Amino acid sequence: MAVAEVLNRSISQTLSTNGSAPRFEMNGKKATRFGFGEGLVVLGEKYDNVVVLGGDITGSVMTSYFKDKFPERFFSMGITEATATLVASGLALSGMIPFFATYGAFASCRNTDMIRISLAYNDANVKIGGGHAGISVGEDGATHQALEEMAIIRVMPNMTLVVPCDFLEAKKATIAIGEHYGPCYIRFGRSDVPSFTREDTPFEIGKAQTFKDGNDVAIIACGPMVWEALVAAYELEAEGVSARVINMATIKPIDRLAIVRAAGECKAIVTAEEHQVTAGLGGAVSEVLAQELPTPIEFVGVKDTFGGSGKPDELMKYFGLTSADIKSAVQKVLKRKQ
Amino acid sequence: MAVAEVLNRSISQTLSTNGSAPRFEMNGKKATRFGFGEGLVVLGEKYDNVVVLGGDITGSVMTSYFKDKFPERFFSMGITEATATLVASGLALSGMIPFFATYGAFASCRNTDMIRISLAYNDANVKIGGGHAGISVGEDGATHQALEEMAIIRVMPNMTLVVPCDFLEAKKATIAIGEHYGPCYIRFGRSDVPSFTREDTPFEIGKAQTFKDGNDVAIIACGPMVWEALVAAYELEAEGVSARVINMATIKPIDRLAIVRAAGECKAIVTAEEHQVTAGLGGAVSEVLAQELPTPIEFVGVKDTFGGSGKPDELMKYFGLTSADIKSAVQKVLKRKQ
Amino acid sequence: MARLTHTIYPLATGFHGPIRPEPNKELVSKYGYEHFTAYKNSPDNSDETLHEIAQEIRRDIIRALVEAKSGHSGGPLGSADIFATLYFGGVMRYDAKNPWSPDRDRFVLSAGHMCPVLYATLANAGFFPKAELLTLRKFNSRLQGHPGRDMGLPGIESSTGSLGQGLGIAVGMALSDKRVDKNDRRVYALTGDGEISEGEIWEAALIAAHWDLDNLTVIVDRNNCQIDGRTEDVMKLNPVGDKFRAFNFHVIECNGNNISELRAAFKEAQSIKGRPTCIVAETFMGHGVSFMEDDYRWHGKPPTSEQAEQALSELVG
Amino acid sequence: MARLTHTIYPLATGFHGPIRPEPNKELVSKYGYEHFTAYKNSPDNSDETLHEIAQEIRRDIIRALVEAKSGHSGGPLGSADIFATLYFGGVMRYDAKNPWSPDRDRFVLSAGHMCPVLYATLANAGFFPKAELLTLRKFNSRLQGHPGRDMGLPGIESSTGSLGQGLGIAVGMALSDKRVDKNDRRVYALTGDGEISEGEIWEAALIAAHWDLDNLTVIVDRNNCQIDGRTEDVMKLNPVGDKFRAFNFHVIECNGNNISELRAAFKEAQSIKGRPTCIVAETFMGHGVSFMEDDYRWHGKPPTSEQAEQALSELVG
Ligand SMILES: Cc1ncc(C[n+]2csc(CCOP(=O)(O)OP(=O)(O)O)c2C)c(N)n1
Ligand SMILES: Cc1ncc(C[n+]2csc(CCOP(=O)(O)OP(=O)(O)O)c2C)c(N)n1
Ligand SMILES: [Mg+2]
Ligand SMILES: [Mg+2]
Repeated sequence: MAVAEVLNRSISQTLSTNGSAPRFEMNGKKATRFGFGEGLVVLGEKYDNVVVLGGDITGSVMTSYFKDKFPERFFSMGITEATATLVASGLALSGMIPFFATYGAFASCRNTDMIRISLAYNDANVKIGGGHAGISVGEDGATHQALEEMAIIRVMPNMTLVVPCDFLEAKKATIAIGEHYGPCYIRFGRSDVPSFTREDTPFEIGKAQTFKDGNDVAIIACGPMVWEALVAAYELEAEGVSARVINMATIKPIDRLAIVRAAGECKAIVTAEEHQVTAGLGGAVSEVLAQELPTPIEFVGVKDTFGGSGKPDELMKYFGLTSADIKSAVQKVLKRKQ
Repeated sequence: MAVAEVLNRSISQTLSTNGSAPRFEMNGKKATRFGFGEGLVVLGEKYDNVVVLGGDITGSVMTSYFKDKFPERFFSMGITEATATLVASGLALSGMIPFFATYGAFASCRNTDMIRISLAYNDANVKIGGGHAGISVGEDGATHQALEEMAIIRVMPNMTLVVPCDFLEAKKATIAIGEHYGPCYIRFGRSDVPSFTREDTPFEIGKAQTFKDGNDVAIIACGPMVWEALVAAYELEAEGVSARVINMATIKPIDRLAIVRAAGECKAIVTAEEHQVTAGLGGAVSEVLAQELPTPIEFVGVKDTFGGSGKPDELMKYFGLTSADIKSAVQKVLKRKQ
Repeated sequence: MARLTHTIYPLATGFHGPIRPEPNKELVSKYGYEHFTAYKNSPDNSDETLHEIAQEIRRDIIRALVEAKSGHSGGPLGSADIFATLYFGGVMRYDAKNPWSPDRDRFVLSAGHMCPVLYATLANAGFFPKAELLTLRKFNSRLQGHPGRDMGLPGIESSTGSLGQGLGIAVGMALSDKRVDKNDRRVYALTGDGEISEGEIWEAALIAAHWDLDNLTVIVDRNNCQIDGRTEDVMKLNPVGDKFRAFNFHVIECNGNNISELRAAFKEAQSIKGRPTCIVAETFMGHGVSFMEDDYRWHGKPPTSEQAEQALSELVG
Repeated sequence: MARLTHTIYPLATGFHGPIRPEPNKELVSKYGYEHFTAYKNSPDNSDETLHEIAQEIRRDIIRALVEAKSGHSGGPLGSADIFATLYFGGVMRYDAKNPWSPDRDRFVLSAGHMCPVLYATLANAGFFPKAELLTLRKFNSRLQGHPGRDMGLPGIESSTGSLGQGLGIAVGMALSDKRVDKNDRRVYALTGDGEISEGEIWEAALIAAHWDLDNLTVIVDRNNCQIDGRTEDVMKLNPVGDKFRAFNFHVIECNGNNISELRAAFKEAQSIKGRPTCIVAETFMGHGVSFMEDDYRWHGKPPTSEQAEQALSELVG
């Protein structure tokens, strides 16, 4: 494969331009859904053909910002996720750029056939926002904790899937998918999570970003797990382990080169996602490396079970989604390294 | 991991009891859907709480057999895949063993949220039959060619997913899931495909079967691609390559041990599925090996595109799903083998 | 021919085993929960008795929610009269001490978010200790934020929470009872009104009518409110009764905050042959608590502790 | 403020590029397809002319299907009069030579399996050469077994084939026209009758009425047939008109095999303000071919060559 050849040429070079970049610091906490909401307003201001469909939870997924600002381009669909997706397709086929957002469990599962045929096969320029990602939803419990979307969206041809890591990246990603042609899905969360990326941190659809350099192990993460990965990596550094942290903000199309480089240079990988470990980010990374450069991987994620009610922190701990879990996974993968 | 330890102990032993078993021979052709239809009748004869729901295509997915034989236990649901799935859940929660079958594209996508919550989270004893698997559907085209179900079902906790390789195995698998507690999905096809398993070929949920021994490469396949794998393997044998063929009839829970053993003993893997190469069988195998024993894998499957109209053979060839494609993949992976 | 059976109740494979959260002991005794004796379910209970039970259900909802610090107030309070009538007016047949008894009538809460009212009802009927209400929404509680069958809570027939799914499940249960087992059990399902914009409601309605499921009673909690506003602003639903009539249901429109109208409606539903019944129960969201009444902003909020005290002081007798 | 635009027509990224199958030359000349001049779309076309066009559409359906050796006969034949009226009676505005013109009216075939009638109609209107009809369902044809927008066939507004989806798409188009662009374009969608058991039809109906989409006309092909049998046996749909009325549509019931009734119905639909219209068009499956008429077994079968000859001999004038 072409990628492997690229690798052969670059394998022992240090790629990182971020190597000497300043550490990311936590700069307060804010849920990624607010970035989505603000990104929509920016798009609304820029383009008059951006329209938003409401699914009776506009205040939860922050489409309320757009609704308040551009009421004439906001359309309530009631509680009809499947058909709201179809209406979005019809709007897109009329030259509009429609966003439809609801909880991720319903944004990817209630309308899967519609995503498959009326968005993906139709190549309709629709943007789906899936909120309440993962168990950090908290008290609402299993039904509302979306843990399966990455697999469902990733398997559909033509789809683009982005999972921003913090508030600011969510805003950038929302704007980016709005300006990108084709059906896209953006995943964001309910609870406040650390803000740490900066205005100048690059975001590009399809491009992974190395947030911390390192050569003993690469932690490939997405969503708020990127922060957990950074915390783990900084702690590991103090313990003498040099861990690279890669923000895989686009799950589809996945940045094969970044993965292969990481594997070639670090020879051990940990993936971290607030999602089932089945068929999600860990799956995507495994597929690339199985084809390009077989490498030991440990998966941090929810291990094929449903979530449940509780405080977000309690749940993240119980389900093994903290920086401590990432550190254990690193220790484990380092033992497997050859 | 425990599996890796088991492997360490067994790695250089030849496991195969099938080593000296007779070759599988083609014994006519018959679509797997007929096995599903016949299996339902066997279940209906054995258990009076097996019931079947129709989705207005009973003659295509062969629930018509059951309908003719047990009209009082057959219930037409019209064209309501989402709610038929819910009705099945209600029947299961009443002690029935309901089967609901329709085309796989709709059996897994039109009702994804229902599968997630009312079957999987509910742990309801419902059996979903997904017909018209893959592009071998032929002329009906992309909308009707289910290529995404394995990813969608595999990511759901509690689900069992079986993909039988021929008519007889489809019959056995149907009976097996009927007698197994829990939500299950069985995938079967429209077009005639080679019959080659025998009455005494074992089928067990969760257990892979080695259909041909070999130690240079292992071809892990499911559905009618198992026959293509056998053809490829027999041809390769003549060319001096010893290829193992594993029938991975259960995709979830996947037989980790069989995969790790194959990787340990053959050191090169090819997966073959009539499904997207994303997040399906290839994905499942990659996930296991990334965690247990990183090994080069080549994927045979549909490469992230939709299908289209045409004759089944034309399509299988165009999309790269023949024994010849498996052979090329084997050649490729052998070159990558260390 | 044999029946292949599996133990399906109680499931109790809950998300991480049997270590349940402890209810707050002080509150348990403050509310007198340790001395509580379950109410009887009887057609002889007077309207006044049922009203009193409804008010107790409402108080329990408030207590559970203020402890949980999250959850849904409006729908549960508004529908308490429906639950009091169903579970204590001799409408549903059940045995709280034998909750999975094979001849029980069944209730499915299609509007899963309204579970506080169901939990409070079940506790008042003696399905489980009232103190457990105070564990609502806590880590590993059997009282999940939306009903989870995996927790094995007596009286919870199915997991729900994704709107529009429970009715289809109830249809499956009614189909099983009427067409396979041919018994005389009845199935009740409650949906929100916003919820009926989900297409699965109409698929389920078609199927129920197609199979003449006269053992099924659907109650639509017509409170004219949903999350984003008044239903007619968010998604116009009127005329609700005509819709179900056109889907071949027997339709009864009644005041869902009036016990005697509800009693008559359930009685009528039981007498209808050959078609399912839909009771369009007109309620007020938040009924019984002045500052919540008919205000959609109370759909999904718990009261603060001051608001809870105020609410409890209003919810007397 | 700017508009962010992308070229969305024609897509033509079809499943493997531009090498299209060749129509059978002999048949092309046998059917006179090379000398065909497109019919005009005009309100001045008489009922007789429209009937003749409908018959020609039917003949083209038979020819395409017998060549394809698979595909759907019944629904397409039964609805040919609807298509003739829509496309040639001056009802829809379009320019076959400029098929993606931004002021065209749009048609969405929600019942995607009925595409042979749409393909035949488009060919008769001059959207593409008639000879191409003979490539139906062949490898890489623009005439897919179910419409695929990726093939870029002029006149195909959306991929369809999964029942119940097209109407929602049409609603989105009508919403765009009426509420965002505020133009006077109209949108037409045709559904099968079996298809309306899908809940998305009722969600779409709610949304269309909520947003007063009087620029939307839904035609239900009420042929009482679906794959497994008569609709009322497979899933009872009656009363269809009442259902749409209860969902706040203006409803017109008419004989869908009668050109003048159809004309009147479309005219009435165009005059209705403030609500969408549903035309319940009562048709016979397979209409025009004696041995197919009103027989659900012809839903998804092509004729054999003998049957095709018989059919063509019946489909005159
Ligand atoms: C499929 C699905 N979509 C969205 C939601 C989020 N949601 C929960 S309750 C609700 C509003 C329901 O309105 P209604 O049925 O009238 O209940 P009420 O507000 O009166 O309690 C919504 C949109 C959900 N739980 N399930
Ligand atoms: C979602 C979905 N479910 C099932 C099918 C299979 N299917 C194709 S046509 C059809 C029957 C449709 O009946 P009707 O709408 O009355 O069309 P007619 O038979 O009259 O042409 C079915 C079930 C489908 N295409 N899409
Ligand atoms: Mg309401
Ligand atoms: Mg029909």
